Amino acid sequence: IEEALIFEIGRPEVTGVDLPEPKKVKSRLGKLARKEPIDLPGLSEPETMRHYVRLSQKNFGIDTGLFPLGSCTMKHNARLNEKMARLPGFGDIHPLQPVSTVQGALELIDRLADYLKELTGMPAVAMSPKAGAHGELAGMMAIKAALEAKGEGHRKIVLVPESAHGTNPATAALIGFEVKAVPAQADGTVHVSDVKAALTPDVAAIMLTNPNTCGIFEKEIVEIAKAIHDAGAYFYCDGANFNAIVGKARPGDLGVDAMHINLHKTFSTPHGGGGPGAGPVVLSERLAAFVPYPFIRAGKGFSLVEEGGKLEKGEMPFGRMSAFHGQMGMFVRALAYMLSHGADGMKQASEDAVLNANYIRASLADLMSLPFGNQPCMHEALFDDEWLKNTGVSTLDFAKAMIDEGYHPMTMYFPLVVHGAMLIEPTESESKASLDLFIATLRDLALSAKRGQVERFKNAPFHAPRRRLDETRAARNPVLRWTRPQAYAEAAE
Amino acid sequence: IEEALIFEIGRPEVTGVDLPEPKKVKSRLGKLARKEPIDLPGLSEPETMRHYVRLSQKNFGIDTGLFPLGSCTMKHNARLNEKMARLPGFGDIHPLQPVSTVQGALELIDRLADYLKELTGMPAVAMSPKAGAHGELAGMMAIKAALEAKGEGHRKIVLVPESAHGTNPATAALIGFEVKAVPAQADGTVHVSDVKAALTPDVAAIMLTNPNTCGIFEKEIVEIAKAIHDAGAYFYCDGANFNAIVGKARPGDLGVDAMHINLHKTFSTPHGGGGPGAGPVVLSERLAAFVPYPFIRAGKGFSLVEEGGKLEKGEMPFGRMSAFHGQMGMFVRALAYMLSHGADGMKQASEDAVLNANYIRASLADLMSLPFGNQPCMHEALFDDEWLKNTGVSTLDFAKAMIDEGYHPMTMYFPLVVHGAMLIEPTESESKASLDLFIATLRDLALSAKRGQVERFKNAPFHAPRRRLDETRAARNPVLRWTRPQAYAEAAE
Amino acid sequence: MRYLPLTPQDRTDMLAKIGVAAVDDLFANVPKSKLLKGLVDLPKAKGELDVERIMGAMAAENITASEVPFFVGAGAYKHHVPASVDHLIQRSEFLTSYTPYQPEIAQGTLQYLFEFQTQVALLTGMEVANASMYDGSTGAAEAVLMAHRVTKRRKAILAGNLHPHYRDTIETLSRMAGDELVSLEPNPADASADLKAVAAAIDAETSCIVIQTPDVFGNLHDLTAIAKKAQDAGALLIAVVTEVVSLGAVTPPGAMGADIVVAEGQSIGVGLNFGGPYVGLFATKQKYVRQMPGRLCGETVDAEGRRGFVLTLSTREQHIRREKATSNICTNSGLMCLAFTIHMTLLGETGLRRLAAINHANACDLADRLADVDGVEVLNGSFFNEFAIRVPGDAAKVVEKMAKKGVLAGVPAARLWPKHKALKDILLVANTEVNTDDDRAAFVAALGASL
Amino acid sequence: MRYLPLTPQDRTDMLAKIGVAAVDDLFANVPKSKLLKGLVDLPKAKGELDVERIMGAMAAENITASEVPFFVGAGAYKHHVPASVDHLIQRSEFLTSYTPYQPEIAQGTLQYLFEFQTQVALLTGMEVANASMYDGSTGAAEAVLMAHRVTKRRKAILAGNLHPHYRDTIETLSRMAGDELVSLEPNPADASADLKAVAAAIDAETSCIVIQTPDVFGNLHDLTAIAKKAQDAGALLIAVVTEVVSLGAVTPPGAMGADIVVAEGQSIGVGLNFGGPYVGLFATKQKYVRQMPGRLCGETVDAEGRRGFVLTLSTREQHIRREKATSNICTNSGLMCLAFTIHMTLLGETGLRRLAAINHANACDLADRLADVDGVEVLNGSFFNEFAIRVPGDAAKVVEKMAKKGVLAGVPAARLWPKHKALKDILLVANTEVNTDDDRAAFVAALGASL
Repeated sequence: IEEALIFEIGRPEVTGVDLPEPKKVKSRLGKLARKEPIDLPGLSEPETMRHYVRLSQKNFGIDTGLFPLGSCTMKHNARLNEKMARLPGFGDIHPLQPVSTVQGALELIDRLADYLKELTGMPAVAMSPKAGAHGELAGMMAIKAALEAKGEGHRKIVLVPESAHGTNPATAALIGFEVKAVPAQADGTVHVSDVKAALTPDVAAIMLTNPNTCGIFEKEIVEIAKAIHDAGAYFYCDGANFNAIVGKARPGDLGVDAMHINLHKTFSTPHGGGGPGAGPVVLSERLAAFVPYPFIRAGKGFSLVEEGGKLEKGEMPFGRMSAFHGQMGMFVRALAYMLSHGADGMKQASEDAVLNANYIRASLADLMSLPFGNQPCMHEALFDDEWLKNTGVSTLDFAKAMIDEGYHPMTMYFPLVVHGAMLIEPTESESKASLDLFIATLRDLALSAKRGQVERFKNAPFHAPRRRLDETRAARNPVLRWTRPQAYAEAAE
Repeated sequence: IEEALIFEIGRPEVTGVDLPEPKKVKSRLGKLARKEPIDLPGLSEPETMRHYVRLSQKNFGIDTGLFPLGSCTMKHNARLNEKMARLPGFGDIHPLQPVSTVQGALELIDRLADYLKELTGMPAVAMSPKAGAHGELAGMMAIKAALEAKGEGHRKIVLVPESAHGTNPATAALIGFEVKAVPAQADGTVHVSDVKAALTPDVAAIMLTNPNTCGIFEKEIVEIAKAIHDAGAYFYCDGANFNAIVGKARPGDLGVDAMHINLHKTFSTPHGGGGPGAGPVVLSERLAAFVPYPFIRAGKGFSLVEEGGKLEKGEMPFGRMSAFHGQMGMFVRALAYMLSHGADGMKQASEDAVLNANYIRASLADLMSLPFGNQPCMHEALFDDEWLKNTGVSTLDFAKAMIDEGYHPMTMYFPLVVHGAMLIEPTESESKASLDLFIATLRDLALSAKRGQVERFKNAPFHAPRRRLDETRAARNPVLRWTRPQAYAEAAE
Repeated sequence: MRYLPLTPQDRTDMLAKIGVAAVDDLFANVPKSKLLKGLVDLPKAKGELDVERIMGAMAAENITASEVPFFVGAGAYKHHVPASVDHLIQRSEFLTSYTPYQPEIAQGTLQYLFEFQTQVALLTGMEVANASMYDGSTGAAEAVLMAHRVTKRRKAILAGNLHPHYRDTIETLSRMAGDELVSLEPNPADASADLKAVAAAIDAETSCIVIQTPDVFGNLHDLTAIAKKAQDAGALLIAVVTEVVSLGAVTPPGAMGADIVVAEGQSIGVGLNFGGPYVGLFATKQKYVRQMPGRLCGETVDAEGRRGFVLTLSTREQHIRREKATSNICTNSGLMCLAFTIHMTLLGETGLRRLAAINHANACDLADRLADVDGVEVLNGSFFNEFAIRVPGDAAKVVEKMAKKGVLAGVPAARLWPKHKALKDILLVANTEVNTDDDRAAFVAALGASL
Repeated sequence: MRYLPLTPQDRTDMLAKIGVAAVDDLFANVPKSKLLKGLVDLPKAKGELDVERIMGAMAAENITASEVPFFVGAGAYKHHVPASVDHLIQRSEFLTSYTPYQPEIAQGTLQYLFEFQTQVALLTGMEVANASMYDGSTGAAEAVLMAHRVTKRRKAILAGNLHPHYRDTIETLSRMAGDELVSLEPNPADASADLKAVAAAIDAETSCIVIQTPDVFGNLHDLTAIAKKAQDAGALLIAVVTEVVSLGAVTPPGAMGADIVVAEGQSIGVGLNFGGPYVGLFATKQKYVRQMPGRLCGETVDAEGRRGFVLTLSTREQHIRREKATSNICTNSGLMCLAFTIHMTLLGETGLRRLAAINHANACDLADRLADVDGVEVLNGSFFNEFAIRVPGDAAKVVEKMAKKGVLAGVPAARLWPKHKALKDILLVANTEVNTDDDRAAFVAALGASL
């Protein structure tokens, strides 16, 4: 069943919201009162419900099946967290209410901040960044501010491994850093010797993901941190994969200076089809002074420090990341997650995530190729397409064939350093039975590919709301909005 | 994708609910402490979510498509009503709390009762019946109580038209009445002459559905009521189809003595896959005295009259229908519906429901046969299978083929008085565009059947979670629960 | 009007297609004089905001179970329901579907009903269960009718410690149906006397005996002996359970020989809801299945041989059998079954037994605390999560006083037996996993101050 | 642990399959000394009931917008969101899905993004819109960067009546990126002076001017002339809207010549949430589309020729372009887009315009009432649903006093411009459809008593 666009089925005179007559008043809109119609379609409530329910049926989510998207951490989204975020005391308060009327909200943010600090072993955290990339930006801004405060504004180079998320170089470049690549070695990790070789006096920082995007813990991380610090630079850690080590190891203990935390990955706030995220960034002693506005100060009650507010000695906020206090709704969910799991549950979750990934690795290693050898991985298992050579099946084909088996594909072609990468992250939310079924399916597909049953892959998916979509066409002549069909427009004249 | 049973994937040691250690106490269970395991499987929360989400995907609902189930009134279920029912002030109060602590709840029930009385033109209502059939039972009990109070316990006959819902005769029989059929005439209605002919001195009541199950308003209803009353009997009206006339005509004005109201049909409380319902029964002056326990009395505050409570003059409760006060959760939803629609909206809803049904009738009348001629219907259009004669397609086949087109079938083979009946009730919730598409689909199917494309029908549905299911096998050797497969049980020993 | 998709133009176009001038032409069968001219005397349509204000104001007039120390039970219990349960039952595909008459597109509903039936059978220790009743009390009344069908006798005996509202529900139906009924007197102090009285009343006309355990005062009963006595006399034992969580801790009626088990399932997955909707559990022996009331879901296969589920044995039901049906029920408690099944699946064996253990332990703790209060006596020899206490004076007044102090203390026996003066000083007190030590301390303090 | 499906036995079996003895063998890359021996210093796992108690207690410490007469705005507004919106966005298929990288099984997300983009373009009067930004303020900062890319200049001019938090957000990013910025001074009393000052500041280096309408004091601005002036100078006009409901009543920036429109979409479909998550709207002209930041959804066809949607122009984005990307954004506000789109679909043309009319009328009513209060002056010549008043004395103290009387009166200008002593007596007051006559009367009364 096809579902039309609202513009095709809606009518401007229909509304799904009943509103009373406005009071009769003298307008204060002046000559700016709207003259032209907006041309917005309306639907009654039953039509709206059906339209969006039917659209939802064309989607795949964690609740509908295994979603092994490496680096994206599609773990269970508990409905308790949704319920908590909808408590009026959190959801129905305004960011600019008098501080005396939102003490509980400030307490919640402060509590979450404390938990994040404890879990990372870091002394400070900026809560306001709105997503992972925004947290990266805040972290790199803090580094820049620190350098400037030390009069070392000349440090312009940021070292980034080739395997890094694209956000890392993009973020560095955004605020004027120059990006210099660091290689990874055959074991998939960055070696301290390569870092040292790159460490010139104008290096501001290194941006390293750990566990890295190949799913491997950087085993020389402590040495790398030391080398960086010895060179007067800072260590930014991309926290996208923090979920592998929560409760097992603390970035602060490893020498990290700044790390953003994707609450929607590590602490399970829902991905919601692409957001909202939340990206608090924890900061080491060396950067703690630069936490941006606004921040919370606990004392007798909680106060909110905004621009112009009284600063304590040494506090040098570098500015502001966004209009208000950050993603409160996500804070509530993340704290509910932490309280629910507890110190014990979070550690167990990390272990189970790693165990699940290794179980998949070990169960597929005989059929699919591992670019860095059959060594233990962290929370995700990275395969390449070496094993598909000469089968006529590509990583993309393989991924699309998974759809027909009822699975969301893994992350494809990332990290870029691995050819035809397939990055599988099951998370701790999957049961062994679920993994066994998934493994069996992947083995069946792999054998099928090796047997040359190309048809099963080339035109897959066959059983999805859509067959393969023409992305080239979309990009060549972008149609980014609905417009009234010409014939219709003419007929109306 | 198949979804296993919880008994096949669950494990007794797994739980999706975290509970603290119980206190250490001296047990008071005595020798009745449970000794044997229950053998209940458990699932973690993520497994549970996925299991039931996936089960839901095998279902069809109003929100997913047109659901034209005649006599069942599948209208829009507003989510506002769900939200209201979940206000803690309604959802989190106990039926036996002190009456002083539930004044708002009693007020709500009293308000709903007033609205029902106004809409039906009746002076009294028993709120506690839990579903339509339960309301029927309450209504017939009131009639029985009234007869006994008058010393007319000898009246044992209840007249029921052949077209009635099965619940009518079942209810009458349940409390010792004998059922006598009244015929309907060629125009689909019951004629007063036939009623008069059946009216012997031992007739207790007539049970009539109006609009009747053929979707036609009983045009002699006032005369029938008069004849019944003249004979000293009572007029029970089955209110299943009240939704056609809400705000247009009042049963009380027509001479009805008792009528149950399906809140889940007329006032849109969700059907929920088969309940819960709610079946308040309105009562005329002649029956008002017999409203069962418990009932509410408004005065200075609201009081609840239960067994042993102080009765006012003339009150003669006939007993009790169930443990507590009725379906509070449904009351809240129904009142939210009424407040939202208002007097104007409810009238318009009835008109639109009738308009939609007639639009379908008029748009299909040339292809499909109407047992009572092409006359206006009320809220549902009744076709028979005359037009399918010699096509090799049955009503059942036709219905199953609708599934492949994305529709829920209409009610089939009911009412029994019409051969191969197809009873289509679109309700007021469907837009004209939706009806036009439905009509076009039905026309296409009808032409297909007439053209002899039997294959499209005989084995339909092709595109549903299941093909046709073997109901005979289910009934012959009923398997009503899961049992551990034998082999497994042996292996475990 | 937000719920009505038709526009005035649509209506005009549709009337034209139908071939009538005005919508009232479609109401031609309604006698002219009876067609309402204007609107009924109710308020006009309101937006969401107004409806929320009106209903919110009424809701605010009630004291909720979560906002005070809460000990009210007697057939409905305050338990914590996981958030995922309420989320799942609101999914459109469950919420807005109908009774699964078209099984090909209702396997979701049917499979959970099959899971529900199995869970109920396991819990009660019985062979089969149906797809639910309205609630426990109506289920009990249906059980008596079923026993009459099975035994072809028409006399039921109700134990004195059966919940009085269950008794009244059964009595009303029995009286109306012309059946015989023996209702025994309550006996809070000597619970075993109640079973003895039932045993003494069994005779050759007896169709069934109805016994609740834990009974309305909270006492647990071993039904083994009386089951045998009833069955020897050709009668059935109907066991009633109003607190289904108890089955996680006590021997189920099925293991003690019950022929029919009826339970109120509200405690699992369903909120208090001021009395409804609830969900009645109904289980029996395989041999009686065709006399069972209510809907049944059965396993079968589809045309391709895949397992599937359908409603079955509908030849017992009203829409086929009409006046010969086993009962007049057509709606059950579908959505509440789902809530029950999901919550029970989350609990599993481990969770349910833990939950039951906590309930019991908390109740024991309160009983111990109350035993120390001067003038208060705990009456029960055994109990699960509810028990009866005797207070000096009028228990109803004590409850009112305690309510004013912010503690909802329980159900005074006088509310359930208004004519039994001897029960005036008795209070039923329930204690579940939601009650904290602080709650119990508040109970003791408020009680002490209200005597 | 309810969220973790593995049993101890599962773990043992899996370790055996993997071929290691203990789970810590999988953490071998972590330096031994850095592997935590015990648990971090946080509380242990808690059940739902406990979590609800802890968080419920914190929630109860806040005064919510629904429980008092509420007039706080300045960039976030209290509106009523229909219940169906929140229901729909919680559906598993929306809530638990990811960025639609696999379009074949993400058409639900993609189609609503396409609907969203179209609605935003229509509302703002622009040609194209993206699939959302984090919020209005970050969108504004991105707009400035985009203008720099388009014009290849690096100097932005910010109007003085731009929301100070937007200004600070832009300033922070500009400073860090090494771009030039001119921030003008606020001018509550003579709003047209602000535009004149902007016009005067435009020079040949200017990349863009950033003007908010309604501005932070609520004044409406005709941007037609200044748009032309900017464009003549080779600069872009970035129009900022913090109250998107206003677009139902006023001429949209697109119709006045804006090159980029950035808006905060929170008012439609999204609650107050103490500041987030919100949804930034971002619209521009077709010719600038390849310089636009953020995700874009485009129409295409599938292998069978059926219409479908995909993320497109991703060659602008960080995961392809890395350090050459148009922005570093990867997450947008997907679920809030959905909320916005559903609410906007429910409203439609008729509903949105009615909603805007009510907002305006209510604000006019309050302004009229306040004009009658001794010593209080309404500063605005024009406004939509928010305006500025001058009170005798310290507005922040007045707000505190009014809060104690149960009225949340608005935002004192001093909170936004702590260093501008001249603004100390100014209060920003917003008024939406949720405010009743009683609320406004309460405002007037509380204000009178707090001066």
